[in-house]
Amino acid sequence: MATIDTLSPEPEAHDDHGHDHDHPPWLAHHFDTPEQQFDSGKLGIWLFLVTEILFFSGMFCAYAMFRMLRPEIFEGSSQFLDTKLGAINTGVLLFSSLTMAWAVRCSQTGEHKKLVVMIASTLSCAMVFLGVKTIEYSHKWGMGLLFPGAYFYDENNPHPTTEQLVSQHGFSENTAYFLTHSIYFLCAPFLLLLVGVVIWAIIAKVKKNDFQFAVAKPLVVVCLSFFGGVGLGMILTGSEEHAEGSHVAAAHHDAGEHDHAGAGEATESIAATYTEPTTFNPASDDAAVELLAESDLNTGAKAMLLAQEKQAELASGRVVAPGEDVDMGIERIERGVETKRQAGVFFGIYYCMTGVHAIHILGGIGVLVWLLVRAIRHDFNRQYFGPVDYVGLYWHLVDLIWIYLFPLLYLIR
Amino acid sequence: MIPALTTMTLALPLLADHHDSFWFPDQASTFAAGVDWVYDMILYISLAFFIPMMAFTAYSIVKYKKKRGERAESQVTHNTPLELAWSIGPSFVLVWMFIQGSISYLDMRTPPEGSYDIGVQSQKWKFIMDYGGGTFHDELHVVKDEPTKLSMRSTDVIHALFIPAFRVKKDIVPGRYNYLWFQATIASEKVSDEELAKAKKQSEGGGTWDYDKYQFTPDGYRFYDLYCAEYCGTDHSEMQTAVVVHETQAELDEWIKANSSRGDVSMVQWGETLFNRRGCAGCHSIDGTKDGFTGPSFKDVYGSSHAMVSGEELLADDNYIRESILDPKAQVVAGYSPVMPTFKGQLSDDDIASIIEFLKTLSVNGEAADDAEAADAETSSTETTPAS
Amino acid sequence: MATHGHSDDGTDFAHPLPVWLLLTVFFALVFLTIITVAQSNLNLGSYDIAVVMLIATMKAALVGAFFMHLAYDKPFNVIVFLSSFVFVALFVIITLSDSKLTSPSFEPKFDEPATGELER
Amino acid sequence: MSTAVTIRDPGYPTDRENYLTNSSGILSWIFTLDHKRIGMMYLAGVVASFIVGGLLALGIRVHLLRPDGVLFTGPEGNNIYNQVFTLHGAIMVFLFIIPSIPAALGNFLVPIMLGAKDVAFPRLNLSSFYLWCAGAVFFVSALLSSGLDTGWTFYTPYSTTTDTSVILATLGAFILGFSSIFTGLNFIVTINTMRPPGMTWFKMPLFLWATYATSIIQVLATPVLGITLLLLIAERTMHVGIFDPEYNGDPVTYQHFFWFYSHPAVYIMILPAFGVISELISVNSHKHIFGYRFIAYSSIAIALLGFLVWGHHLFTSGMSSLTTIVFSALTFTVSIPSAIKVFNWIATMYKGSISLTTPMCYAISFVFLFTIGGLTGLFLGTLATDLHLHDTYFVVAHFHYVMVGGTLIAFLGGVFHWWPKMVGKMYNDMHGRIAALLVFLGFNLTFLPQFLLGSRGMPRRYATYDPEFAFLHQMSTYGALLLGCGLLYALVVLMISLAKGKRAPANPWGGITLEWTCTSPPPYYNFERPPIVGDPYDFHNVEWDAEGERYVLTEPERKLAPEETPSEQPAHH
Repeated sequence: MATIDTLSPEPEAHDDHGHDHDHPPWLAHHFDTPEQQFDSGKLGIWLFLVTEILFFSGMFCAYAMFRMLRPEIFEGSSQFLDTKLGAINTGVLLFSSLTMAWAVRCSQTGEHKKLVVMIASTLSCAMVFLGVKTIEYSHKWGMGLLFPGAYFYDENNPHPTTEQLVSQHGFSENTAYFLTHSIYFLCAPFLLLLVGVVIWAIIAKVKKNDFQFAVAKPLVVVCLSFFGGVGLGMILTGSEEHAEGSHVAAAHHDAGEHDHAGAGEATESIAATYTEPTTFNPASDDAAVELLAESDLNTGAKAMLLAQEKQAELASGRVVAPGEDVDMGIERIERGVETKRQAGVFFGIYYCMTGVHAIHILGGIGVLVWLLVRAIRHDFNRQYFGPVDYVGLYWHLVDLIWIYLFPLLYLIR
Repeated sequence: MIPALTTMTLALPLLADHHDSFWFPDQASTFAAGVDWVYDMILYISLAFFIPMMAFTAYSIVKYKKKRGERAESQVTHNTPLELAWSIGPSFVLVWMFIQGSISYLDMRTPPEGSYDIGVQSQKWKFIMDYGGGTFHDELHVVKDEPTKLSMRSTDVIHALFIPAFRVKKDIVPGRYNYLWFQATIASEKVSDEELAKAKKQSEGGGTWDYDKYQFTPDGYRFYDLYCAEYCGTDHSEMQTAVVVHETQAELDEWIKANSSRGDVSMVQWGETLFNRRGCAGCHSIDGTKDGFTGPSFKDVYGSSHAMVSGEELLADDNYIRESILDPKAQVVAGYSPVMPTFKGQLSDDDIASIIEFLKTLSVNGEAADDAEAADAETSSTETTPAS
Repeated sequence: MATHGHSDDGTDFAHPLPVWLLLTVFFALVFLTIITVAQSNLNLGSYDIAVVMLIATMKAALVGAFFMHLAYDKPFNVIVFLSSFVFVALFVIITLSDSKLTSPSFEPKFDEPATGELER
Repeated sequence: MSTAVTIRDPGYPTDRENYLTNSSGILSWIFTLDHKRIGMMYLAGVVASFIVGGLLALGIRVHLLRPDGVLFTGPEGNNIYNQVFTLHGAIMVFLFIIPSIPAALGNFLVPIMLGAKDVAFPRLNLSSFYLWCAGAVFFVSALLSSGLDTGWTFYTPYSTTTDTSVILATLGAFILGFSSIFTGLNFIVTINTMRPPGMTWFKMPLFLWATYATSIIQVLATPVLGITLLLLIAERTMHVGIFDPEYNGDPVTYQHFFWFYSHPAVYIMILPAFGVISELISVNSHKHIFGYRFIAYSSIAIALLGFLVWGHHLFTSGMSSLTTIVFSALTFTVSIPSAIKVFNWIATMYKGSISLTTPMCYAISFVFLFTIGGLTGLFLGTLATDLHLHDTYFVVAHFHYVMVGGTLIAFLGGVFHWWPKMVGKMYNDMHGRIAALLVFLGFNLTFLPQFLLGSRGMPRRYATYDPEFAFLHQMSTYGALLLGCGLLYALVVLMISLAKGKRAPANPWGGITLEWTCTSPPPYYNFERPPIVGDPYDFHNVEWDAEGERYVLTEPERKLAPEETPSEQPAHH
C-alpha cells in the first residue's frame, strides 16, 4: 500500500538518488551536504529570532511611549518591583546562557555526558527563574497590583482577604480566592509535573528501562529546581516583608507631598485592623474611612469622603446648590499614582512584557527537554549539532530580552 | 450638499450643469478651490502618463501579435539610460505634488487667530455642536466668510467629521482633542415660507425630520451634508447631519438664541426636541422597540419598576431619571451595558425636567403621576439654575 | 550551499568556543549586572536611562558576540540579525515621536485613589 | 531544425513519477512534505476562501442597489451589513490575498524554479499550511458565534467595546500571521542556501526575486501584527491600558502598530503579483524581459520602502503635522519602483512576438488596472486631496484596483499560466480569454464609478446612503454581478479542463525557467540532478513544435553525465 509507504520513515531510502557521497541518516533528503543543512537551519533560526525581536518591539514601544508621557507613574510603580528578585533572576538567566553556550561546545566536540549535564543545568536555571517569578507574581496579585481592569491596590490595606475582595472590589468568590492564594495555583502544575516525573523515574527503574531512567533522572532535578526557585524567592521577600510599610511609604512619597513616615505609620495601623478577617464587617468601612479622614495626613481619604457625600446627595436626588460644582469628587482628590488608570497601566505593561517573556521561557523548556532526550540518545556529533546550536540561539535571545527588561522595569529612579 | 439634479447630471454627462463639477460637490469653503485644483492637476498628470502608456501597450499588442513559433523582432535586454530616465523623470512631478499637497495641508491644519470656536462632541451616532452658553444643537451652523474652528472630542469610539462641500475631514479620537477649521464661502439659501410650511405639515407626526426628503433643515435652510467618515458601529451610516451657513453673525446669533432654551414651547415639546437633538434617540426607542437599540426603550418606563445590574429593583421616578442623565453608570438596568455618556453640565434643570415630562407622555404611568409631580417639577426648575 | 566543499574532518563549519572564553564572558556579564544594580541607587537624573541602556547594550553585545557566536558567524547572518534592530528603531522612533508631538492634545483620565472602592 | 542541436523535452511523467499520483490515499496528502502538494492544498484553500469572501462582496453590492438598502433590512439590518463587510475584508485579506500567490503559487514554484528538490524546511512548510487551516477555523467560528463588526482593521476602542467575537477573529489572524511568517522564512532560507550550481542571484527568475522581497516583509512586519493583536486581546480581556482611552491608552497608537504591519502587508499582497506578471509578459512576448536588474532591485526597494510609509493611513487621525508631512513625502518614494516595473513590462512587449493566451490577457489587464490603481494612489498620498478623499469610496476603489485589479488578476493569470504544469491538463484557451474579458469589464464597471462616488463625498462602510449617490451605486452593483459571472466562468473553464482537458506538454507556452524543463506535472523529486541553469529569459533556444503542440528547448550538444534512473521512492515521508 502506497499509504503505508508514505507514512513509514525511511531516511536512508534516498541514498541511491545519484549523489556521489553517502547520505547519513540525519541529513535530510533534499540537502546535499551537512554544511548546507546546517547553514539552512542557522539562517532559519536567525530569521526566527528577527521575528521574535520585532514581536517584542511592540511592547518595548508601548513601554517607551507611556514612560515618556507619564514618567512619574513609572517611577512610583517601579518601587513595587523587587530589585533583589530581579537581579537574582538576571544572574540565573545569565548562568543558564553560560551552560547553554557550553552545551553547544560539548555537542560540537562530541562530549555526550557533559552535553547532558549542561542541558540539564540550563533547564534547572529556567525552572529556578520561573520559581522566583511565581513568588513575584503571586505577591503582586495578592496586593492587587494588577492591570487596570482588575487593579485594586489599596495602600491602607495592601493584603486584603478573600472576603474583602468580594465585598469591596466586587470580585467573584472564585477570582478572589485565586488572587489571594495564587501561589498555590501557580505551583500546582509544577508539583504535578514533579510527581509525574518521579513516578516515571521509579517505573523506569523498576522496569529496568535504562534509557527512560536516564531521561527521567535529570528531569526530577529540573522539576525540583522550580521549588528551589520558589524557596529562594520566599527567603528574599521574607527578609523584606517587615519593610513593606516603608516600601509603600516611599511610593507614596513619590506621588505627593505627604509626610511619609507618618503616612507609613497610619498605613500600618489601618492595615492591622483590616487583616483580621473574623472581625470584618461592612459597616466598619465607613468608620475606618472616617478614622482615616480625621488624620490630617491623609488628604486622599478626606477628599474621598467628601466625594462620597456628594454622590450620596446626588443619588438621593437633592438638588445641587447653585454655583457648586458637581464634580463627583474626582477633581478634588489629589492625583496619586497608585490608582488603576495610573499605576495600573504600568502593571499592564509589566505583565505583558514579563508574561510574554515567561511564555518564551516555557517554550524554551519544552525544546530543551526535547534536546535532553536527543542528547541522551547520542544524536549529536561534529557534523550534526544544529539543533543544539539553534535552541541555544533562541535561549540566548530570551536571555537578551531579559537583559533589557530588568533595568527597564526594576531599576527606574 | 449635492442637489438632486446630480443624478440627472450623471446620467446625461453632456448636459452637465456648470455650477456642479463632474468630480466634486459644490466648492463652499476657501479650501475647496485649492483642493480641487490640486486634484485636477494630479488627474491631468496621471492621464498624461496613463493614456500614452496604454496607447503604446495597445499598439504593441496589435503590431506584434504573432503566430506561435515566430521569433521576437528584438531580444534587447536593457537600456540603462532609458530606464534611469523613466525612473528619475517622474520623481520631479512627484516632488511637485508633495509640495502642493503639503502647502494646502498646512493651511488647513493651522486655524487663524480669533476663529469662531464651536465645540463638537461626538458619540454613537450623533454629533452635538456646543455653541457656548449651554446651547447645544445637532446641526452645525456657521457664518459665511468667518474662520470657524471646531474643537472636537468623542466620548466613545473614533468618529470622523467630514464635510464634502468644504473638503475637510478629521477623525475625532477619544482621549484627545482634535481640531478642524474652515471658512465657508457660500451662504445657505432659505426656502420660501410656503415650501417650509408644506414640508412641516407633511412631516407632522412623522417623528424626525427627513433631511434627504426635503433637502432643507426644519428651519428652512438649504444645507451641506456632514458625515461621520470613520466606521463607528451599527448606525454609522445614519451619523450625518446638516451644515448651514449664515449670511451674517447676527443671523447666527439669532438662530443660537432661538435654540438656546425652551422659550415659549411646552415642556413636553421641548423634552421631545431635546430627546431628538441630544442623541437620546440613537439608543432609546420610544415605541417599545428593543432590537437595534443600545439602551432600554422609553415606552412605559416612567413610573415602572426595573431590575438593576446591581440586583436592586428601582422605580423609574423623577429622581432616578435625573440620576440616570447625570450619572448614567451609577444604576444600570439589568441586561444593558453601562455605555451611556453623562450629560452633567450639558443640560439645565429645566431641560431635564422637560425630558422627564416628555417621558411621562410616553408612559401609561405618566398620566397619573403627572398631576402630583407637575407642581414639584415646576418648582424645582424655577428654584435652581443650570447645573453647569 | 551546494557549492561548498565536503571536507573529511567534519569540523569545517563547527567553531567550538574555548571554555575559558565562555567563563570570562559570563563573569563579565555578572560584573555588569552588579554595576547596573549598584548605579540604580545613585541618582543620575536624566542620564539614568542612558547609563542603564548603555550597560544593557554592552551585556547584549557580549551575549551576541560570544554566546551566540556572532563574532564567528557568516556576515549574512549578522546582517540579518542587526537589521532587525534597524526596523525596530524605525517603528519605535516614529511612533514615539508622533505620540510626543501630539501629547498636548491628550485628555488623560485620572481616577480617585483605589481607596474609593471602599464605598461599595 | 538543424542536426547540430539537441532537442530537450522531458516528455510525460509516469504515474510513479507524477507528484499527484506517486502515492495515493488521503493520508498521503494530509502528511505530505512535498512542496507541490502543499501548494495545491493551499490553492484549494485560498480559492474556497475567495468564494466565501466573494459571495459576501456580492451581498454588499446587492444591498447597496438602493439608498436604503435591499438585502439587510429590519432593525438588525445595519448590524448585519457591518458584519458582512467586515468579514468580506477580513477573509479576503487574511485568508485569501496574503496567502494567494506566495503560499499557493509560491510553494509550487519556488523550489522548481530554483532547481531545488524541496523547500529548506518541508515540515515547517506543512505546519504553516495547517496553521492557515487553524486560522480559517477561527474565522469561521467567529462568523458562527456572534460575528465580527469591527472592520478588518480592528480599530480600538471600537474593537475593545463591541460585543462581537473580536477575540476569536484576532486569534485567527494571529495564527494566520505565523503561517505567513513560516512561509516567508522558508522561502528566504530556500533561496539563500538551496540554489543549485550556476543559479546565481541574477540568474533567478523575477518571480523568485519578488517572492524573496515578499518574504522579507513577511518576516519583518508580521510579528508586529502578532503583538498588536495579542495586546488587543489583552486590552479587551484585561484592560491593560495601551490602546483603550478609557484606561489612558491611545487609539492612534493602535493605528501606528496596526499599519506598521498592514501597510507592508499591502506589498506582501502585490509584490508576488509583480513577479507573476514579469514571467507572464516575458514568456508570452517570447522576448527577454526588459531591464531585469531594475525590476529585481525595484522589488527589494518596494519591500524596504514599504516600511516607511504606513503613516499615510493616519493622515486624518490627528497625527502631528510634522509626522504627517514626512509620511506624505515617503509615500511618494514608493511609487517610483512600481512605475519602473510597469514601464519595463510595456517595453518588454514592444517588438516581441506576442501570443494572446489567457494568461497574457490577464497580464495585460493587470498592467491597465494596476496603473490606474497606482496613479490614483497619488491622490491619496497628496495631503490636500487625501483629507477630502480619505475614508470615502475613492479609497475603496483605489484599494480594489490594486488588490483585485492587481493581485487577483495576477493570481488568475498565474493559475492559468501554471495550470498545465500543476495538473498536467490543458484548458480551453478561447473560453479562458472570454472569462478574462468578462472579469476585466465587470471589474471596471464595479470600481470606476466608485472613484466618482468618493470624490463626490460618499463615505465608505455606509449601510445606507443619500439618494443622490444611487445611480453610481447601481452601476457598481451591476458591474459586481458581471465580475462574479466572469470569475465563475473562469473557474468552470479550469474545472472542465480537469475532466476533459488535453494532456499538457512539458512546455506549452515557451517558457525558459526551470519548471518548464520538468514534465507536466513535475515528478515528485523535481530534478534528478541539479539542473543546468542559464539566463531565465533567453528565448534563443526555444522552438515551437507544431506537431506536438509544444515548445521545445534546443541547444548545442553538450556532454551530460550518464543517465541514471531516479529512485522509485516518494519524496515525502
